[in-house]
Amino acid sequence: MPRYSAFAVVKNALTGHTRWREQWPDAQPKKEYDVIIVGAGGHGLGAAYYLAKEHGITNVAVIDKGWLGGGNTGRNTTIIRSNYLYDESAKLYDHALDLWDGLSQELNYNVMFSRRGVMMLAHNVHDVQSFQRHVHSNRLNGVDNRWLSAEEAKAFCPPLNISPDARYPVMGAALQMRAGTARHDAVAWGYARAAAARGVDIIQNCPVIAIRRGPDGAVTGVDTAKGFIGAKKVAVSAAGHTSVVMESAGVRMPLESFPLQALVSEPVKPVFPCVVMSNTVHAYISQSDKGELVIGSGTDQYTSYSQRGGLPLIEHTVAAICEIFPIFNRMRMLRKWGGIVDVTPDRSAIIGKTPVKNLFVNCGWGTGGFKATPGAAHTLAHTVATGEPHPINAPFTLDRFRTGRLIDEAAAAAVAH
Amino acid sequence: MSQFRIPGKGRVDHAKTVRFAFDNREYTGLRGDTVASALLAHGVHLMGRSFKYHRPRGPVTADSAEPNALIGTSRGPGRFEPNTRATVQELREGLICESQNRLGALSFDFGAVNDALYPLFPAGFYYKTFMWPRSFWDKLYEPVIRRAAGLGRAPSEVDPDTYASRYLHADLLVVGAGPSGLMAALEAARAGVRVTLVDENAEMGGALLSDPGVEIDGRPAWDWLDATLAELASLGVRLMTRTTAIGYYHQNMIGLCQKLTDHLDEIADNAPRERMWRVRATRVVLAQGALEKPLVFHGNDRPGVMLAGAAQTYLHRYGVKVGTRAVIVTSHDSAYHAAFDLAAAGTRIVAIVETRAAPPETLRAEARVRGIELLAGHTVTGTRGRLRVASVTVNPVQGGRVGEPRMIHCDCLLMSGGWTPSLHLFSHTKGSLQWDAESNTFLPGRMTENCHIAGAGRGLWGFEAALTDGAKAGADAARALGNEAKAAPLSVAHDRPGTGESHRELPTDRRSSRVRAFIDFQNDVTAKDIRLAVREGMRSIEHVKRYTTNGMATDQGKMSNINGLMIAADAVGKAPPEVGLTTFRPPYTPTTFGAFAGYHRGATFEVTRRTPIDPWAEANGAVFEPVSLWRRAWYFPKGGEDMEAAVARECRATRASVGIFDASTLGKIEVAGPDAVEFMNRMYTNPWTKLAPGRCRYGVLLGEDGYIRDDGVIGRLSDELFHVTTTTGGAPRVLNMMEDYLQTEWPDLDVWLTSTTEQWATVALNGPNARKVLEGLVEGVDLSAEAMPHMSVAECRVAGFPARLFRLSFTGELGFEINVPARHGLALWEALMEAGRPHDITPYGTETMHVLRAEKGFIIVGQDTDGTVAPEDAGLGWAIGKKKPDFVGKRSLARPDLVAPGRKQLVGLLTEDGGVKLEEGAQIVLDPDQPLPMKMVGHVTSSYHSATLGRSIAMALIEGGHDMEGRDVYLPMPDGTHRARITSTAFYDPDGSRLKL
Amino acid sequence: MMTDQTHDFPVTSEAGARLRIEELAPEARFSLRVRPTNAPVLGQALGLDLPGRIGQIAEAQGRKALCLGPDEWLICAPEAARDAIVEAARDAYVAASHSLTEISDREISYAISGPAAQELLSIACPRDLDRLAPGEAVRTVFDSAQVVLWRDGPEAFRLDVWRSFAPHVRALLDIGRAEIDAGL
Amino acid sequence: MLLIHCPYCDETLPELEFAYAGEAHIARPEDPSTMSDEEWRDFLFIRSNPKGPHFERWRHVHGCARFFNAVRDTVSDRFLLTYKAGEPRPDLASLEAAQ
Repeated sequence: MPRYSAFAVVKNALTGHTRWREQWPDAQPKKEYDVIIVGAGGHGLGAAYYLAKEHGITNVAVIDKGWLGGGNTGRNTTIIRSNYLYDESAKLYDHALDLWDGLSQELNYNVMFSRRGVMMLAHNVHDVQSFQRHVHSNRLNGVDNRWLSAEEAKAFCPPLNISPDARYPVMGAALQMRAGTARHDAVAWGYARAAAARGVDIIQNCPVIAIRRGPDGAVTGVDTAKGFIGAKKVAVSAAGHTSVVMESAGVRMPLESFPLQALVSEPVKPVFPCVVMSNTVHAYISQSDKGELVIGSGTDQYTSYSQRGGLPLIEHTVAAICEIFPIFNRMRMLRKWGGIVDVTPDRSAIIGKTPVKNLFVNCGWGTGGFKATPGAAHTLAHTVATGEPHPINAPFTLDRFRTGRLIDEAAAAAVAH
Repeated sequence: MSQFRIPGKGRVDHAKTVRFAFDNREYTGLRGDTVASALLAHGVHLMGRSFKYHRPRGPVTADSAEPNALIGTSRGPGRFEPNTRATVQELREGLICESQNRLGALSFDFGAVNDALYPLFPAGFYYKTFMWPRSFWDKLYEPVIRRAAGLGRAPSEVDPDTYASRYLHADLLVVGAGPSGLMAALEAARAGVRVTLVDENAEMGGALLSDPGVEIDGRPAWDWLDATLAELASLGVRLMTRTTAIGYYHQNMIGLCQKLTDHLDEIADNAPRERMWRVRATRVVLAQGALEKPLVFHGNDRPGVMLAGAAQTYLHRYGVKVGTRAVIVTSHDSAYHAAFDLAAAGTRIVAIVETRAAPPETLRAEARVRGIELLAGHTVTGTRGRLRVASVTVNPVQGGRVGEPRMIHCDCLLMSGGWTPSLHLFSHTKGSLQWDAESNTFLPGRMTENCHIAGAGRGLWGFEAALTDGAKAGADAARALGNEAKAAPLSVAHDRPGTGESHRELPTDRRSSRVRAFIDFQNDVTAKDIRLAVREGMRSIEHVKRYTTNGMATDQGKMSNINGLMIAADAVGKAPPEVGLTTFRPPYTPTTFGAFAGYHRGATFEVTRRTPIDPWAEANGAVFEPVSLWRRAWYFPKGGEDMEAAVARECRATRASVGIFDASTLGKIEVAGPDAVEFMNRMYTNPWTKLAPGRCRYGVLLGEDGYIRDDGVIGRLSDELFHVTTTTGGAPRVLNMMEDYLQTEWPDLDVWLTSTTEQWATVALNGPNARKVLEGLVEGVDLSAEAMPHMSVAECRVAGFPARLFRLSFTGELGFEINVPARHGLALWEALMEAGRPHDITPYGTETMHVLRAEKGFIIVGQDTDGTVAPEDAGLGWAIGKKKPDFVGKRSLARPDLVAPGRKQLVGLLTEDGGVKLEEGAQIVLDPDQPLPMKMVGHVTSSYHSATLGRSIAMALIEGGHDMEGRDVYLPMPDGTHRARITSTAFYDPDGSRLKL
Repeated sequence: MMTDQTHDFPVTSEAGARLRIEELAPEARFSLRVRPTNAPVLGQALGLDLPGRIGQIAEAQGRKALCLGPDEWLICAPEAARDAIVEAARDAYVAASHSLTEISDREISYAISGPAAQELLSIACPRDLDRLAPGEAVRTVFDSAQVVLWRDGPEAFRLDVWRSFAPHVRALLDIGRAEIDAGL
Repeated sequence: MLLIHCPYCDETLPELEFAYAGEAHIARPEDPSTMSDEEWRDFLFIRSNPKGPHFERWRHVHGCARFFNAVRDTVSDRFLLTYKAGEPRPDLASLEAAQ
């Protein structure tokens, strides 16, 4: 794989950029693989990369019903942070954050991870209690997160309205400085290129129809639009479509898929230096490197695979943004889109083994999967390769719904991811 | 009058001049002009700079698809907005405009250095660079990249304008008031249908406004238009101009954004700037016409290069010639008409460069008559001119070979690459698009909504075709609505039908490395970038779009998508539909945030619920806190007290004498019916059967998962009537949950639930003197401890009002809660204040309430519990009816993790130093000397300074806490580690003797 | 917000009485819940023929019964009739168990009338008001507030709003009226 | 914003009057104490989440206040049918045939 560098760009400029090669081949399926990963998003492609790199398993295919990175990887608001409350979550997301730190160099692909800081606003006494609990827990877990007064929050993010007369006054904020954003498509492309360079097949436009199991119940492969493909192990990392794929293997999941909407404004000159999240009013905002304000909203109330979403929710989200940042009232919305997020009862992910032998699953990321991408991929690869949980993903079992040992970030703090 | 404005021509008012400024220079235009038409009338084409290379740009369209001519517009303080389309913004007196994305002057932009270095910035270059050395990313590369962001500058002041919204229900909504839309609306309205017709432009007519020579039913186009609009109005059709259909949502809900004041010289008081309409239409006709495609050749982005249809619009609508020497380059018949009309208006048409070898003979003949040189079978291989096109290079093409170049001088180059149906709204419905190989366009396919598409939107061309098709769509819609309708025939004279060919890049004799043929003008995406993306493995159009940013500019790909797709498909070697078309996403054109927010701003952003006693609290200096949708009095500072001092005073006064508290926000539910007690037994953990009428009990409500959801005191008023109270925030949730079980699981129970939260105002009176204050006001009940013991309820009169009187206590003091009909709440409060005067009655707020209850170890659901706490964890095991076979959540309490040792349990916590008040949320460890990450065993849920006890107190959830009473734990804080001892949560009067007064 | 406590004076729109918004004086109101099979018993006791279709209103001797749900009626009466209604229902309880809960103070009511009344309601009510006939009423929403919306005539409506939501609803109505007055 | 037919009001009304209430036909067991941990988990948490027709519950919370059932296609978000609580689960095949 030719290395990317500024030098390579200059050199290729001399030949009119006609000599760049494809970043990953458009593979056709082989008869059998050691591992098939269903879903070519950041998580699936990343898991393939780590399987190849860290476990030497290269006879791997990543299969997607559409084009790679076309699901939630390419549709989210790219917020990356790790200031979660529970030890289990903090460890998982902080592991991801550690990997984010060197990811561009690791992949030789600039994913533009920007440590611009993520600030979460507290609007009432309950928020203050909850976020301070986060701050203290994070501090003792070695996770960066600190408490800001309203004035400090305003200094960090000048467009913020901290008037005490606001309907939702800012009573303070939790700031994780190491957190930020990344270029979502580049994450999928970078993993795809690096995985393909190590021999992984990336098979696009190939819907998986069913997971096939042998007489002993173990997985034998997948039926796809391009025919049956054998596999010793199968890992499903299909986000909103996980229930449907797992159902075909006879595994019913504690998941529901909801529409999630996001939008961008027209591009403007730099005005917004960080990421701000307000869980109380359900709005999340940052400014992209193109200058667009990137704004995320909550999920619609009903399950859906339509990727449409309703107008009232968007109206509410935009109103909330304008209430917190009144100077944006005359900005214009450029485009709005929808994704499908798979949500578990405790709003935490499921990563690991399933009741079916050699079938693994990575799902339930809800609205927060992007930030976990390297961590989820890395620990999923470990579990698939060794058949055992990684210490970091061990608590995120499917079995916790039987025992009641939930990791309920949402219940604990009414915090969206 | 400039040489470019034709006196008397167009739909502008030549008698009314309007002054405006662009980049600090004063100009005049005419009423009815857009900024673009007014500037063009002065010969100004240069209106902006592109995003990446800062190339000079002028308007390429005359409509909302404009990618280039974006300007900042302002009208006084707070009324600035960036990225406004100069081609859409109507002129108003005193309008101030500025160009964007330039370093220095518009005519000399230092940012254009990027243009010279363009070989270094191909599509996706940033993914390959800026990685070394790693530390440079944070400090150098990323800040530089971020500084380059954006086009215009963001507003910096609060918007003084207001925005409105409306719901609208229509039998038929017609989007687009061109020939098709007008006819659709007309036929449907004639059939008796309730029609709304909208158009994004300042006036209706669409293409008719740019083609006045057409005759319809024997009348000139504009006469016919006037008559049609008059008939529509007389039929009661709602006609809305300056109204953009921004999105097509589920089941024929269309969002419309109507601009109300941006074009007005003066803004009336209370006039909203824009209004968002949420229309629900039984049927929809989409008559949005077609978008003209640019041609793709080297230098196609220079100011003065414009779509031929746009030039025709500037001529006929605004009376503006876009140049004096024009060259036309086209692959479609329509551009000939623009050429002929311009020629008639005095622009010299130097040549028509026709990419087709054999254009229609009629057009050739017409060109010949006018003395216009027609270069059929030719290509354009370049343009020249620094800030404005000065010449164009054309070459013959024969058998695929590009012949010798010829340079033609001109001051404008008008292009047409044919037309593509505007199917954005249809695409929002997830309707399928079908590729039409003959016309090389996507046409509407399978419909998912009750909608019709008419005219150029489905590939038809020419006025007769569009009018006829619109009439048919209107009649079809009327029939679908159950009305009788038949489209009347129309006759059209001087029609301008036409056909054309579709192209990728035009053939060229230039070395490919030196060709810069733009596809997405704003984002500076060239044909070469698209081919590079495909070469690098981007085989889906979504990948190509994201890698090159083609189609992601503020025109949302209206100019670029189809050209990009044709070239990508060619590079991939597949048919266009196999490469796909990126999804069009709402809004159709960029839409003001304020219009989405509507009335939800400031005081009306969201409901603020206030109690009947709120006015008294406000008048008496209360500080408020938001609690769910309510605002509640937090504390009542006196004479410059801070919160701590006020709360300490309120606490002391209540414990020493009597305090008064507004508890009206508590949720209240009337549970009534023969099966009321059975229902209560099933819902709440507690047993209710033996609770006597006239008595109360503290109830705990779980979710089916076994965790605490809500709590409150519940009074039994009679055998078959309970007065249930809930937490303030929990009231709607609890009622919903109860209704759910009642309606769907136990519909056989004869019991009914009614919310009475707002029927009653509730005042809590607490303290040793509470009875003394109340006594004189109560009629019909004996308040003595014997007759009315702790946890009892009675109906009586208080201060002359009918009341439900509870004796209960959330403070540990003798306490009463008086419920009176809400209209009397304030009067009751005032009567109690008056009666309490001899006892120094002290009003207190939620903070004091929290402190007093914490001193007693009473929990606040949501603060001391967090959705993962079961009753035993919270020390509420006593509230579980052990003998009950079932209640909501009971089974979950037996799940493995809920019976496992080591669960977090609620305990009291006393710091070693009573002067230290712990932070709520502080984490607890057993070993303070361990390294990070530390093993945390719990956290502080509540913490206060207790004036009563003269020290701090806290409650905490700690793993296995119930077995750890007396043990010390540690709280490592940034400023040092605190030691604290685990205690019971009952800090004050643990045996409850004060309740027995 | 004293409008919570007292009823204010009617305010009419400047644009020639196109709109009149008036807070109404309190009356006696009850939420009646009873199984449909027992509804006639309660109807007889209250002197009203309880309507069976949601949205329908029965009226007799100054009392009104609005059917809000399959087993739910809103009973409105002059304040003087309050005690008689409570007593009549109590007497009927043995024959037909039910819940009659007084809610006279739960809602504030606004009368909205004039040629622009329907347009004013359309600022925040998502229902198609053309389909609400005079003499009918429904429970619906006005912005984020739940309301009971009565149509007393082609240009006459009444809104019952939970007391604490009333100032918000009133504020929106006032904004809407000012906007209609501005003529845009 | 969806349009929803309330089977009690017999009117098709805007979504704003309704609240979604999760999957339908998951009846609370008669005697939860007899259920295994697995069965109880299935009742509490396991959902079919189909891509296609979905049996679900809604409440006409700002209207007649009734909970009712619906079949909605989660791909198009279009309702195939709404019916009163307690009515039997309709046959999907005949429903789809009727569409």
